[in-house]
Amino acid sequence: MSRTKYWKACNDALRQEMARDPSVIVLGEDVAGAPGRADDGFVDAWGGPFGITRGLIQEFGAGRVRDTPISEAGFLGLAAGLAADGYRPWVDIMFTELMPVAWDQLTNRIARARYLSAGQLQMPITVKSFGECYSAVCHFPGLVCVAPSDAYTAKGLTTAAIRSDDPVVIFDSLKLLRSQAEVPDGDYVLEFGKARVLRDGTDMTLLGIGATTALCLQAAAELEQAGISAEVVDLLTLSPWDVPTVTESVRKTGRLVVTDFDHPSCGLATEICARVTTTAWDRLLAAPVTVTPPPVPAMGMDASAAMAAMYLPDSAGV
Amino acid sequence: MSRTKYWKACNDALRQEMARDPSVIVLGEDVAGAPGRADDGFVDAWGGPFGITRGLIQEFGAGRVRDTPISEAGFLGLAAGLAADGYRPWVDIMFTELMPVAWDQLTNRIARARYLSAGQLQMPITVKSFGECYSAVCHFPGLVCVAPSDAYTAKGLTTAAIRSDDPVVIFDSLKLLRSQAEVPDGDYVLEFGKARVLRDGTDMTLLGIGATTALCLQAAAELEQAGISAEVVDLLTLSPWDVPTVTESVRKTGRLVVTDFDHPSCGLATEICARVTTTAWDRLLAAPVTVTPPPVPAMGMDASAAMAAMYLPDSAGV
Amino acid sequence: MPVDTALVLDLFARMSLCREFETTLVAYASKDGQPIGHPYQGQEAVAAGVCAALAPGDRVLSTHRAHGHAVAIGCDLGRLALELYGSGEGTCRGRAGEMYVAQLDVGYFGGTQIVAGNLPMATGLALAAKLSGLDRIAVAFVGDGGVNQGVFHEALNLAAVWSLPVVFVVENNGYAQTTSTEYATAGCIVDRGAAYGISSIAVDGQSALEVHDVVREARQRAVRGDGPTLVEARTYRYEGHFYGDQHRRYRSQAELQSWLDRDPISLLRRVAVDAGIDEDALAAVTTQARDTCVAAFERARTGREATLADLLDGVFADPSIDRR
Amino acid sequence: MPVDTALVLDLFARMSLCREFETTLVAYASKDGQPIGHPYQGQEAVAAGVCAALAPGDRVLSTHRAHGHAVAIGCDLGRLALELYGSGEGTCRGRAGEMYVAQLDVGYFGGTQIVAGNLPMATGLALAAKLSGLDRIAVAFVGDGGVNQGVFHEALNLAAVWSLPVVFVVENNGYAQTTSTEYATAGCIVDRGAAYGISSIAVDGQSALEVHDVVREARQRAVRGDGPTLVEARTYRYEGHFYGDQHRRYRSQAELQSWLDRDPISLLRRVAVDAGIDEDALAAVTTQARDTCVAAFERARTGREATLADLLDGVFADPSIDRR
Ligand SMILES: Cc1ncc(C[n+]2csc(CCOP(=O)(O)OP(=O)(O)O)c2C)c(N)n1
Ligand SMILES: Cc1ncc(C[n+]2csc(CCOP(=O)(O)OP(=O)(O)O)c2C)c(N)n1
Ligand SMILES: [Mg+2]
Ligand SMILES: [Mg+2]
Repeated sequence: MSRTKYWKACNDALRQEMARDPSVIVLGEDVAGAPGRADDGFVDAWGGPFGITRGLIQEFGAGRVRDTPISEAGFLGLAAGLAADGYRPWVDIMFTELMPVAWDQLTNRIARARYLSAGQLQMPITVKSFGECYSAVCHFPGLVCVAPSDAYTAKGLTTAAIRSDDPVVIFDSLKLLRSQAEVPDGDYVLEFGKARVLRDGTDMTLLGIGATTALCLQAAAELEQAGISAEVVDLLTLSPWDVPTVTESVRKTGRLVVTDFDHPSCGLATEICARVTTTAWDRLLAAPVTVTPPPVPAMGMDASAAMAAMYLPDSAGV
Repeated sequence: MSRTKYWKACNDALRQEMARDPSVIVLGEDVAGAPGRADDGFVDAWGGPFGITRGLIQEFGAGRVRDTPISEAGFLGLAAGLAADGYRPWVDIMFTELMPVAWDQLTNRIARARYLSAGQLQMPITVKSFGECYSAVCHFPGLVCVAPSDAYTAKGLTTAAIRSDDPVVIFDSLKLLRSQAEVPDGDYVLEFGKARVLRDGTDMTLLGIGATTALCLQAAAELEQAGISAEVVDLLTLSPWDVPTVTESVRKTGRLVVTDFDHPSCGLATEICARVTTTAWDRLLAAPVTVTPPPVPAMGMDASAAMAAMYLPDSAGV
Repeated sequence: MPVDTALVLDLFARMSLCREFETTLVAYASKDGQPIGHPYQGQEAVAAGVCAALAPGDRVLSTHRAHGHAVAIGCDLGRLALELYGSGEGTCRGRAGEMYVAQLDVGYFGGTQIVAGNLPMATGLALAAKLSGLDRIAVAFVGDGGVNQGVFHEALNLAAVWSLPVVFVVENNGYAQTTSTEYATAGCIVDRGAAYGISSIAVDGQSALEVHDVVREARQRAVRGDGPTLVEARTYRYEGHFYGDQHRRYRSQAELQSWLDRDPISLLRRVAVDAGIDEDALAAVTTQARDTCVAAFERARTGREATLADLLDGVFADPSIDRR
Repeated sequence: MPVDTALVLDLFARMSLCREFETTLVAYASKDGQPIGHPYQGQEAVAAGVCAALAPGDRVLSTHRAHGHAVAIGCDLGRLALELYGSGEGTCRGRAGEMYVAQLDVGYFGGTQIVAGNLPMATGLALAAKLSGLDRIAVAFVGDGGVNQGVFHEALNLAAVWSLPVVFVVENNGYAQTTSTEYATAGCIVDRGAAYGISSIAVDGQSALEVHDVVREARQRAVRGDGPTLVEARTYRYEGHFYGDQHRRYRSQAELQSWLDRDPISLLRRVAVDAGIDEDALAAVTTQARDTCVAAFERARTGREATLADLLDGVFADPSIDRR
């Protein structure tokens, strides 16, 4: 166990898995940096966006840590070919707002390959991206979607994703990048499809998704002052998500608030509210509520700080 | 008023709008067919997928009815440029399962242009596609999404889309192609954001989306036999959808069933159920229910008939 | 150089099988109300020439116009026919249809409904071969219309910068649906490959031997580590984009006839006879092909329908999350 | 040919404004905790040369590395600075930031966070000009990394087959983030244009005059109806991909120095002096540029913050569905 930053936990997971399994290949723009310039004395200039892949090229070489041209559709499809032939590519798509350029490869090619080929085509791919645009990806069956909420879950879910025989999309939040948690030094996996209850409560359930989990915990602490006992559930796997655990919590508390940083319409928050309404109907004391940004097509990637502050629901909103 | 087929109603709307407004431009693969071969005696070989654009090139010429290379991202982005400079492009993306190749232009470029430019960039684009993959598009603010349910609404919504200063995505169902309805000969528009109540009832609300509206009507007739009075609401605008009308219906009936041909997770069906649960909470007699295909990445475009029959919810399911 | 008669017979057999498969498919499926898919008649020399040039272990990816490729590479025709009929006994349990059916044990990784959508995957199969140090290549087919998709460009650039063992075979049949290559495709297709420094060559797509020779050479270059090749095979589809398409509304009878006059099977028959192969031997090949195809579709008629399990199973490999 | 001194002064003024805007931005924004965006120093001759070659009404589209282009074309600097500060008084009410800010009344249609994402839109602006019969062109900038995106290819093909009045300006600054052009971009960029039959030419991106002349010629060709041009301007960014990027980890001091030695502003100053332009006149231009930029950022500091209305208004044009 060590106190570890989020980005480092991801980095550790990758390093351990690459050491453990030679079929793990890292792909993405600037995942090392200064590609092809080792002879000029340059290597690992960036270590990937925000250092997620730092040091890997030194340890595993340029054959397994591959900087790519800016061709997301191309290299995501390339990863599908690697996966179909026994490799386990881990692919960096820098930000979720860039994912649309590779949308066809992700939703038509990768999500469908196993199913349509009746299990012949294996797709053990991990796609990793910073950002909150997860709902539209969760819409497509065939992709496992996860959002770690701290360094501990980041390492466990990254490891699980790499070992999984299914395509897994990891949504990392930049807001968590420098957050710290106690993380086991060795390798471990978190099971997909399992939410965790982070705090017991009796009056309401606060459901967190990735970075909103911290907001939920904060809100629960504030609510306690006001004499309200809130249970906090951390979703972790966004698709297919853990209906039983969330249902059980809401059946106990009778109330559900889902906090979600993605666009509100056809989002994960309404997905969860709608399902839980059916599974916890006879115990619901109030209609489940969503806390999301307003329905505006603002930029997540580069919004000015002032805009962002208003744009994102804060814990007071909960 | 004439009894008109669905495809012909779309065709009429386009013809009338092209005659009325010279800034309307038609773009897409094979929207005429045999492009550039008029001198060889070939013109309008296809008239677009399923005849939607039949005859337009003869009337308006190859300058305004433009066959494109197979470059959906390219020509959808081209349409954004036309729109920004005063034209009103109507763009055919044959099937919704092809839309992902143009996803970035649609969700990042077109949906955001007006908002991010603070109203400087106009985006009067109509995108038209056959298929049921609408939910992921509805997720993105800035796009108006509509699904006609018959020939009458097809003409009215197509006309409204072309005249709108907003980008509108029309989801046409192939299942309706040869369906007929009474359609006014002249032009008319249906207002966006307005659902219609097709049948009054007191015991439950059946909500239809595009082609599922016919299933709802059929189910309502069957339910009547069983002594159940079902109200049928036809959504028409999928985003932003008509919360007041649906709410009013559900507040009256106390029960909601949403029928949706798209994938179930983060879909329009759960979106509607979740919102209406909050707006009709004190009148709900049962948890709102969704009727959708199972969460499998089957092909919509070319699934074999046998598979399709099982895949799609039928009216018995309602 | 003397003609390699074994090769000629191999090519002739593959082409005959493609032709007979399609004519049988049309006959059966139209009676049985099953989908026919995308016609391949006229283009058989491309599929046969390419597939005959490959070695076991090589990987082939197709397009929407897929059944010709599936047949030429040696897919099990009975299971293929069952698949096209949507039967749960099909190669892919009736889920895949023409455009996604795959049979990995013969190296057939399937097609796609997205034109050019499989080209990136081909670069990945090629990189896998390279990383594993295997003398194996990937081949991806694409049409003249597909070369205008963005991923065509991305895949070619990736193949070039990493010198991948992949061959891109552009079947230029002159049309993308109704749209002619001249109208939609600027410049010359081989120049597009050359712009990335990729060896690019145009061949007569009606000559199975020529296609074969070029692809065999490309294969050798690829396994030597000398990188990708783009082959533009100039060919023609006799039928419409689909059966029922009124293709005479966008192309002339004279144009069609000029291609019928260079039918790839007839051309190869002449080569075979000139090389001393017995006409009867060729006729026997055709007959055997026909019998095999008829048997396949007779079998398809008796296939069991897809069940609920055929529809729902195996979305995920992980049983703990499958069927959620 | 004698040097056109008015043109030289115009170019010098645009370049100075770009340079001063950025140094002022860096000074103010780092104090004020505001974002700096993408450095443009070293590349000014490209923006200035292109913009000086355009006529009123022409449309310009940018990339992520946008503020240099915005300044060179003549955007209102006060409102631009406010925009970068996220103020509701900014050009786009603080919504757009560097990458999406647009000012249509000067022909600036803005950048994009998606490399190469604006190239298709440029073809549409060009088609609009053509359909309207206007002597107007569209110009789209893209980087050497952006040329590996699929839409680059789709846009070039569209521009070529429809002979559109558009100029694609590839700013080849040698790197896409840390990744060198040689590593990521197969072949030669001008060959990519040529493959579609597009007039394609490489120019010294440090010479504003050379860039100007090539673009002016391209503009003439475009309005004559002779179609698109691709210009590859070879240039360099002095700073990292962003301020704070440790760019010496992927490029050598010698390489950087060789480009600093050919600073585009210094080069043009020499041309100007040789042409008899007074040094003091040039110094005055620089001073005025600096004063303008300082005033802009002083103004930005006093801008009102974005309000809730700045955040929520105008998603749709149609008031009946807006703010739903
Ligand atoms: C991205 C995409 N756009 C459109 C289509 C619809 N479509 C199916 S086949 C086809 C024509 C393809 O032409 P080509 O690539 O020349 O192949 P061919 O049909 O001639 O074999 C089109 C446009 C598609 N499948 N994928
Ligand atoms: C499609 C896409 N992928 C990745 C990124 C992240 N990104 C931002 S700038 C950049 C490098 C762009 O390089 P280049 O096109 O050469 O332009 P330059 O930055 O050198 O001006 C990358 C990869 C992006 N913005 N868009
Ligand atoms: Mg073709
Ligand atoms: Mg660059």
